[in-house]
Amino acid sequence: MHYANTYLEKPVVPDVKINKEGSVDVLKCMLNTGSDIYQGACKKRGSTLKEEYKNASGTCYMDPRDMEKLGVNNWDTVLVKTDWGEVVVSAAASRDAPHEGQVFICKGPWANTVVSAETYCCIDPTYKGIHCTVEKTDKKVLLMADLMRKNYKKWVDEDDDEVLENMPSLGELPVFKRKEQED
Amino acid sequence: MKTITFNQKKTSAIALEFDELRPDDIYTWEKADFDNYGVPIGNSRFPLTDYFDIEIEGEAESPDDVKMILNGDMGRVKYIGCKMSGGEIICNGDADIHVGAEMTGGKIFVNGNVETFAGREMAGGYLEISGNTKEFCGASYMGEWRGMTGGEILVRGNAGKQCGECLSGGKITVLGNCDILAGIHMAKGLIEIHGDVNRWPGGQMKNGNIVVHGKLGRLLEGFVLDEVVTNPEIDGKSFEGKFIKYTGDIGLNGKGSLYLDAIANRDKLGEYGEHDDEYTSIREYRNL
Amino acid sequence: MAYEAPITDYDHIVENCTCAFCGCNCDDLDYLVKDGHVVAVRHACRLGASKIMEDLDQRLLVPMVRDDDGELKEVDWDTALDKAAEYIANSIRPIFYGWSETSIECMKEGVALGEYIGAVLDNQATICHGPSLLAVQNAGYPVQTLGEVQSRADMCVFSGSNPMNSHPRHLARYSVFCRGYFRTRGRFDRTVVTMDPKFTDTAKVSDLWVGFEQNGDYGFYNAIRAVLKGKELYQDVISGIPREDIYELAEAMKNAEFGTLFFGLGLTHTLSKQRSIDIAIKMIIDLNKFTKWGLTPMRGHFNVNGFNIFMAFESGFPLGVDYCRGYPRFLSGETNTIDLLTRGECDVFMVVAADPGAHYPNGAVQHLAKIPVIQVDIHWGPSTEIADVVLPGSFIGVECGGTSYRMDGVPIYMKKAIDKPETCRDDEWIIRELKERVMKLREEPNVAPKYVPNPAAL
Amino acid sequence: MEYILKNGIVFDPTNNVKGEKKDVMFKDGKIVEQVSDDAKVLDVTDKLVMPAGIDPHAHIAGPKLVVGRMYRPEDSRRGATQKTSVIRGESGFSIPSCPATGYRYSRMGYGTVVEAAMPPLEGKHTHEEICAIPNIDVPALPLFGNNWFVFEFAKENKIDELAAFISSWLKITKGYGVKIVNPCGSEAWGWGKNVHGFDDKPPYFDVTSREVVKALAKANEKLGLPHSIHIHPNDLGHPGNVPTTLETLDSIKDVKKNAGVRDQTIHCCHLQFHAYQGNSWKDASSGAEEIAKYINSTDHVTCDVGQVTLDETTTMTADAPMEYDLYKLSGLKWVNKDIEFETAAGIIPVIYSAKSPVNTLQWAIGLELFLHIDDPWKVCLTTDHPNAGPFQRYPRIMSWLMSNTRRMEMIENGEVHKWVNSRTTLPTIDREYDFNDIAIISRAAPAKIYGFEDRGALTPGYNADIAVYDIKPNEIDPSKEYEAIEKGFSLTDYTIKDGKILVKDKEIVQVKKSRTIWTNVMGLEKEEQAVIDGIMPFFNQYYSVKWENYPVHDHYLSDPIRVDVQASK
Repeated sequence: MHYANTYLEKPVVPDVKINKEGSVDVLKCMLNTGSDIYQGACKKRGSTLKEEYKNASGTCYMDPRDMEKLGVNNWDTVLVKTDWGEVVVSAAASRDAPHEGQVFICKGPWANTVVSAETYCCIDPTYKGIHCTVEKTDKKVLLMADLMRKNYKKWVDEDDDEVLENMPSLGELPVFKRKEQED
Repeated sequence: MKTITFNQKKTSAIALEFDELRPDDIYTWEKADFDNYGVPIGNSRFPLTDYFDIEIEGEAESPDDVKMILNGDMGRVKYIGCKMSGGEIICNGDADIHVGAEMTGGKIFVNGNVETFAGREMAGGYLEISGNTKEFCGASYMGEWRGMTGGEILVRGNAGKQCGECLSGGKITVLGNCDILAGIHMAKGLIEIHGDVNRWPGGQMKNGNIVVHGKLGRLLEGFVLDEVVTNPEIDGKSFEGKFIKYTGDIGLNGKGSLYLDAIANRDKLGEYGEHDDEYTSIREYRNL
Repeated sequence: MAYEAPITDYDHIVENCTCAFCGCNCDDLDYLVKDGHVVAVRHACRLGASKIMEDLDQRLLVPMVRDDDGELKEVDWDTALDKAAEYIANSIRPIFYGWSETSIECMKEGVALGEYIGAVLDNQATICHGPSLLAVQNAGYPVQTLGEVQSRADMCVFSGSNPMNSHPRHLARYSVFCRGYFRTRGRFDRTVVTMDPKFTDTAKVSDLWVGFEQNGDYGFYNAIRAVLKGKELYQDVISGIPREDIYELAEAMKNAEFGTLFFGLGLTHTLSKQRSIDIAIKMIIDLNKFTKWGLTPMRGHFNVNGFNIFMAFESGFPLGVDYCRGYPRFLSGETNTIDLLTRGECDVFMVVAADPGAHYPNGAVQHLAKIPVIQVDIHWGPSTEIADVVLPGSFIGVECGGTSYRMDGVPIYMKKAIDKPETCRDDEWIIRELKERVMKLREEPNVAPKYVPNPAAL
Repeated sequence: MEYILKNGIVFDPTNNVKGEKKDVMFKDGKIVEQVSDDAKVLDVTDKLVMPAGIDPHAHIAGPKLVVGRMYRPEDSRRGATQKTSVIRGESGFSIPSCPATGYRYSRMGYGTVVEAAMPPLEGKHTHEEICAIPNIDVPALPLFGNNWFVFEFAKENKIDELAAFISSWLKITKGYGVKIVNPCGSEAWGWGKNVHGFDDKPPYFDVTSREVVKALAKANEKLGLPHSIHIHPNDLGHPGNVPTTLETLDSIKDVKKNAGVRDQTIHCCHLQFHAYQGNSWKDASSGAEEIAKYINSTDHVTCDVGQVTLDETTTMTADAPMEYDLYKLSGLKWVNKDIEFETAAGIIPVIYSAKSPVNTLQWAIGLELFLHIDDPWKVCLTTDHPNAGPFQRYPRIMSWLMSNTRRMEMIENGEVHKWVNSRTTLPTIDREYDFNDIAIISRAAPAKIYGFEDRGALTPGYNADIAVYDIKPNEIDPSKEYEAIEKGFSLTDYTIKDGKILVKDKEIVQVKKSRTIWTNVMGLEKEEQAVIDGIMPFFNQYYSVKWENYPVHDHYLSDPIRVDVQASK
């Protein structure tokens, strides 16, 4: 059957070509999280295990000038650290630039790792306006299921994040024991 | 005088609710009453004696004769002294949210830190916190425009955001620092902050007084520089030193006063700050 | 995206379906159906279309229970429901979270179960517009239906909101581009202002972009209010905006014939939380002394407003309603989900049509990793990765009918277009089944909670 | 199941029963003349028995109520009570939650409450809330007074089309009658303006409120609906609004009544708010006597009072501009809700204080209206819940009406402001209501005004809606024992609804589902279709919902009561 297609492997981002090494190792930034259309479409379609979600949600949108400072190109990986955690995400040029000194990660498990759970008694956690640092890294961005396994360790006995990161991936499809498998 | 001592036996992950254990409720209670009492935890009740050893000494004719001593970590005990009208509660350890909320009389001393909403909508009495407290100290209930209407809160440590929200009377003293928006929506009363203030005190205030002895981060546009005053008398209390007095929040024709220590906040005065010893008032300086 | 030929191979069209994505609840969608599947959607935006054209790979089709190895295992409905009911019946501080992507009819069952067991019922407002509701409680709520905006508004202000990304049809259908009775030239008859620290896609189509600094929103609105009162500003730059621009903006707002403010999460998630909205609402109220102004919170999920409305008429409080003491109560910081989780107070968590795994901060999800989590949803998502029991529901507005409330409070009946997968059940049925099973397990009649000793759960 | 209420003192004004000791029998939900020996006997010897109460004007369900509850948690927490094995937890004082609303009306012996303002666009919401309210039957009145289609028909004086429009909109919204709120004023509020007086026009519309009201009254009578037009006139709450009110009432004295079930052609709600003399609050005084004189001299007008109860409450009305005026006085928190092409609404919290001269004046005017209008059949007991006070205060108002002693005590002891002496005639009135009068203003008259033919009386064949109060009418002196009166009317010994015992000994023992009552006009199907076809282009272009989503589907009604009316052509 022919379905209308709404998949999009990667969000469309402006071209950036950075050939130089970066001038700084660690960039101090203000982190905002929120939604954009790629993340929204992918999440609500339900494609959360897929590469597409990883690219839509696990991406740090940066001002090209900041990218130049760090020496990262579109879809290189960066490590974002805050007081609340750290996460490896892809870097990409922001469609909303210029906003030097501000980075944006769409909401999702990746952003959640680094945002503050403090509500200050006002119901909502603080998802926006968080001080963070961004640095270049060689680590890869984890798929959603792998990231959940690493972050929350609900079903693994392993404590070491290094080990968890390098465990076999849970993949892009649901993993569960089907009835017929038992029989 | 009847002294009732609660010695903690174990803590609970889910908070205990102490709203039925005010001096007003328990001044007549005997040992057996405590033994039979189930304290609300979540949607159930559990024997209070699972969590506390209760010791009772003396007799009480009225709630005023009661002295409740809570020993242990009360970080998961909510509503201590909530709605009490008399007596005394001494909490030796941290306390959870809503300590002294809606109290009308009596005294509460917390020797430790307190969570949010300490002294919410207090109408009378005295609450002293030796450590820090978090957000909404002396604030109002959601949507309520009449916050604390009387009584006094003393915080020896720091207070969190929105301290004294909708304050409509009474007095809050913070010996440490305050976070943003202290005295927001304030209508009456006095907030005295001895430490520094992050930003925006007195947002949308109608009336009342805020005194800041430390340094203020950022001031709202709604506040108009009124005068530099020396040794002012505010709310019947005299203060020593020089203060910059602002009036606000002008956005709603507010008549509240914000006093900033003139030495710590010299930068707020601009050029005048460099010459303030030479003039008796800012008016005089402006006229020159 | 490459060009795609339109879908021509379909059996029939179902007209006037309601989009189950954002708070716009566009009720003019046409579904193209073939062999009982929606193969294409007309009139929907990218978001709506992609939700309705769901990812079947990740559709939850069978009930599952986590086994001893920590792997989800397909079970029959009875087993899964019994397991979930057992968790709930033994809970002391359960939270039933979600509800914003299901129908009012399902919430009715949910509130009955929640009231019976003494649970906290909360919805996604707890991570999006919760502060807006607190602000509404402090300042008021001058709203209008979206048709009013369409027909009258000549000035639309989007603050901390990016509808081009999160409510793509909002501008076209209700607020900016559409032609209204008094605004016959559509976009040309309206002034559009975007207030956002970023030059967002919405800012790009606006006449004016006010890029106030991050966390500076309270100071900015305070300055506008002062200007509206006729006060002169003494700082040259307020929250990153030059003084002159603020004068100009205030003047423009005063001179509009009918203005509306749409605000989003940009205001609720920042430093001053509900106070940014509180003062924005007060600014709107002040503006009514000069001309007509209203506002609308840009609600995210299609029924997030519905839950707040529903809980308000059932219990008197819009969100974070705690039934644990046998009567409804609500206190921010005490009965809302994030605080309960970060304080580690919850012992059983049921998520209905929501995804806390995807949207809660780490600090809150950490607690979910320690307690039983029951998931009622249609897709395998981040929450499934931490769920102990998974109950596959059905897709409101596509596979099953139900009521929802648009962001402006207009009720919409979302009709059913196709049949649900055979192995799934309606959300309403699932929650009702759970309620009955929980009641059976808790033999006690429906009375005020008293001794139910269950220290094991602590 | 058969029951017999034995030896009660019955007041049933419709059947001219004034305090007779007699038995009331009912079977299978209906009042009957005779029951068998198996009937269950409920002994109510010497206690006050009346038909269950009917509230002709209250705001209990709908979009503005819900916003009120959402934004006033400080009110919701005031009435919180624990659930029991029968009832759910309650919350709220002036705007109780839906379950609490039903329970509290039941405890007061009420069986039917009219929801007085339903915006058609959000009719589904209103009905959804009605379903959530237990124990009472709720007819809802859709709003017509600022509807653009109505403006068009009224401007061109197309009464036939307007009649067809009303009849089709009653079907669409499942409404009972025609409600008009600040005609033309709420539309003007779309631009932040208001209309002043009865002959003002809203911007962009060449139609006056006089034209709208007259057209709606004519159309209403053309259809012969069971209820007359139900009007909230212009200039509510403004000093000096008496002329507007009188003009409004007088404007339709020539409209011929076309319904046998009722006597009036116009029902004016919360008349107290429309009876202020003077130019500003400084020199305001009571206009109650003048208005009462008019009502006494005519027979086409009925009213309810909207008595101020001197509590902290929440005002909510479709008269949105007036709410903004009130907001400017109090500066508390303001809700406004404009509904496209139909209406608007406003809400603010209000504290009616006996210390305040204005509030005292309002309190006195309400009582004056009750006492100056000679015929109790023309006046109903309301507080315009929650605008002038919550409905739980009805018993207190009854005690005021029954006791001149209490009224004078309040005036002389300074419990209320001294304006009561200088600006009102209240201190000069010594009339006291008796139990029969109370039964009229709280049951019989509302039933008559709404044309109910199944409730409001203990006539055989009627619904068994009965209230038994713990008051012994033959032993009590209401004038002196006003406290006992208030207490007695607050909690019934029995509330019986459709033959089911809902309240027994002051406690709710059973809960039943509410039902809505709506009017179905028959015989205009073709005309209705023509009207709908005519407005469809406008609807499709400008409404923000699809036509398919506009009507209240049957899904939103639980077991509705349909009142069929044959339209005269």
